[in-house]
Amino acid sequence: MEGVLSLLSAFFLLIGSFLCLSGGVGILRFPDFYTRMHAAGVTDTLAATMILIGLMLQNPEMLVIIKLILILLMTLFISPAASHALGQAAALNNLPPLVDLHIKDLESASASGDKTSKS
Amino acid sequence: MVIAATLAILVAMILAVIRAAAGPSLYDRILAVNMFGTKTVLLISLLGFVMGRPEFLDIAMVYALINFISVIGVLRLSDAFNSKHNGQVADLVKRVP
Amino acid sequence: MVGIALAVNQIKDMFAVVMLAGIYGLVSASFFVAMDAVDVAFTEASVGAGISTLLMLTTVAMTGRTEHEASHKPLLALILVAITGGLLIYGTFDMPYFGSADAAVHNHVAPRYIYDSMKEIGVPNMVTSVLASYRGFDTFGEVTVIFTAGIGVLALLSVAQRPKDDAAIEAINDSMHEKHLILRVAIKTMIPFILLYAFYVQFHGDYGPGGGFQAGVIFAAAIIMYAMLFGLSAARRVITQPFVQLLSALGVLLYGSVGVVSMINGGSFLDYSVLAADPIAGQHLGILIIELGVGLTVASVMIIIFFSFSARREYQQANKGASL
Amino acid sequence: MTMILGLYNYWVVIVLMMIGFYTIIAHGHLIKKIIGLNIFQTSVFIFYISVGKVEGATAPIWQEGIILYSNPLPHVLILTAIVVGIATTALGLALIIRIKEAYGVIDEDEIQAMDNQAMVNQDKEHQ
Repeated sequence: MEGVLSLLSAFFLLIGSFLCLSGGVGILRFPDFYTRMHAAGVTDTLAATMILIGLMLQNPEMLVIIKLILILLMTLFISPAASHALGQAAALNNLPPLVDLHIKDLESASASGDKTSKS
Repeated sequence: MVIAATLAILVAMILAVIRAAAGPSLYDRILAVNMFGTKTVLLISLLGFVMGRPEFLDIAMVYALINFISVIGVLRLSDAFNSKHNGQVADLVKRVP
Repeated sequence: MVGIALAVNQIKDMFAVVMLAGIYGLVSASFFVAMDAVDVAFTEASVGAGISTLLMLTTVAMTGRTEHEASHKPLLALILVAITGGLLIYGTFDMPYFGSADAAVHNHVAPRYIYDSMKEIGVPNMVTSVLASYRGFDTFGEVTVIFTAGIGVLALLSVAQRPKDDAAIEAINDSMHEKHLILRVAIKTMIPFILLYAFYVQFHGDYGPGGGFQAGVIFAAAIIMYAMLFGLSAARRVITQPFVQLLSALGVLLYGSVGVVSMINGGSFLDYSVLAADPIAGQHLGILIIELGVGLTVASVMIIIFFSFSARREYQQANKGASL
Repeated sequence: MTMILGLYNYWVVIVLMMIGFYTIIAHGHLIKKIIGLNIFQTSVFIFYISVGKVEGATAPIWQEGIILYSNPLPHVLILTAIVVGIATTALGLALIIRIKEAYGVIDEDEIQAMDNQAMVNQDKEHQ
């Protein structure tokens, strides 16, 4: 039982760390704000969940587990709300997503009959 | 394993700081700060386990709260900084129900 | 950490600087956790990362975003800094090594605090017992300083309220209801829990990290969050300005009167052992009451500061609108 | 080598302190000065806390079976100092807002120049 628990915990922690790292890389490498927000928002919530579950499996004390669950609930509540607010504020203040430019490029390209847009 | 997770979070934090310092737009910075805050919550709960006294999770909880509050506050205030972008995005958002 | 500080020094965009300062607060709080200072980390988390960032950002929003290029070359300053730093580093060669248990700091009064406080005060959290009982005088001074700062901010920034402005501001707020709908619902559900948590921190400070200072800031943060999303006038309807001012004074008064009561009971100022028949019960009672006083003062002063900052901002915006 | 390992915390503190100091004296922007002051303040906090740390000890909250605790005294001092620090910072920021309202700028040099100009004008009026 002990062994299974610690193995499970290690597994969750590993997934959590991987997600953290990929989120970090994403926030650094992605081309524009909205994609970065995607990287950060998605990995943040899931990584937090994974790591907190991993920690829960490590400790048998009831109080600690309750506190971890509280933190988890809070993260699940807060993180999407913050991401939503952030994205909405950026959109309402006219921060152009990169995709728009692409579409415009494509439109102008197809309007001028360029063949590269079809390939 | 806990220590490995701590290291991973530290690396992610450093990456977020770089984005916060470099980030071209205001929202990039806010995003980076938000992410940094979440990572700090995780880091503190992990540190509690590393040090062997995991009763101190209250701090992580306060962090989660305060981080949220500051992000919301920053967003409310950031309306004050006029953005330079001219745009169709607002119309686009309005059209989406 | 040094890197962040350097970046803060170099970047000209004030907004970025403030964001980095917020991150800096977070980093230093993590450092405090690693250094076993859980109470300090608690305070830094609630104060340094949240409230101070918000206040600075409000100020930046009011005063403009960019910094001008310095007209004179800061070479002299650099030389001065280098000399001072060199001298200080030279000074550290005599310092005790990091983490050594026989340093001078650990040999004077600390052993008594660590080993006897359980017997004398009966409170597991040594930081609380030192803060509230052994060094109660100091803390009284600090609370008074905070109270004075609150009065100072009030004197500098208070705005005479005009009902006409209120109506206009409320109209703006109503128009924003749609925009902030999701956040408003989320926050409405969270605020009761935050307030409950603040009370937990307040009264659990004897046993775990926490106490009046931290609880006050958390309580204030909940109110500030409400004020930010529902508008200042709505928040003022919940907690009126005179009420907060009364509370902040009441906190200091409560603290001081505990001292006076212990003097009447035959002890010295702020000696709680005489408050009850049993010295340890007396200490418990005294610490509980003065922590309550501290919490009241800190919470209400933070609310006062935030209210005056954002009221000033609304006032400025209203004036700008009138002049346009 | 042991010296470097044993003293590095002081050196970090000093570097931070000097950065804060430099920010205060070399920049004219008043908010920047306040942030510099904050950095300076934090360096002092770190100094105190790192002095209070004992190797192998744990947080100073009494628990059955633990005998080695870090020093609680610096924690108390810094805890109150942080809250007082935010109160004074708020006061400074309030002053900056009033300065902005009165002068229209918050750069030290420009404020100085405006003050000098006002003095000169006053002198002229007297003569």
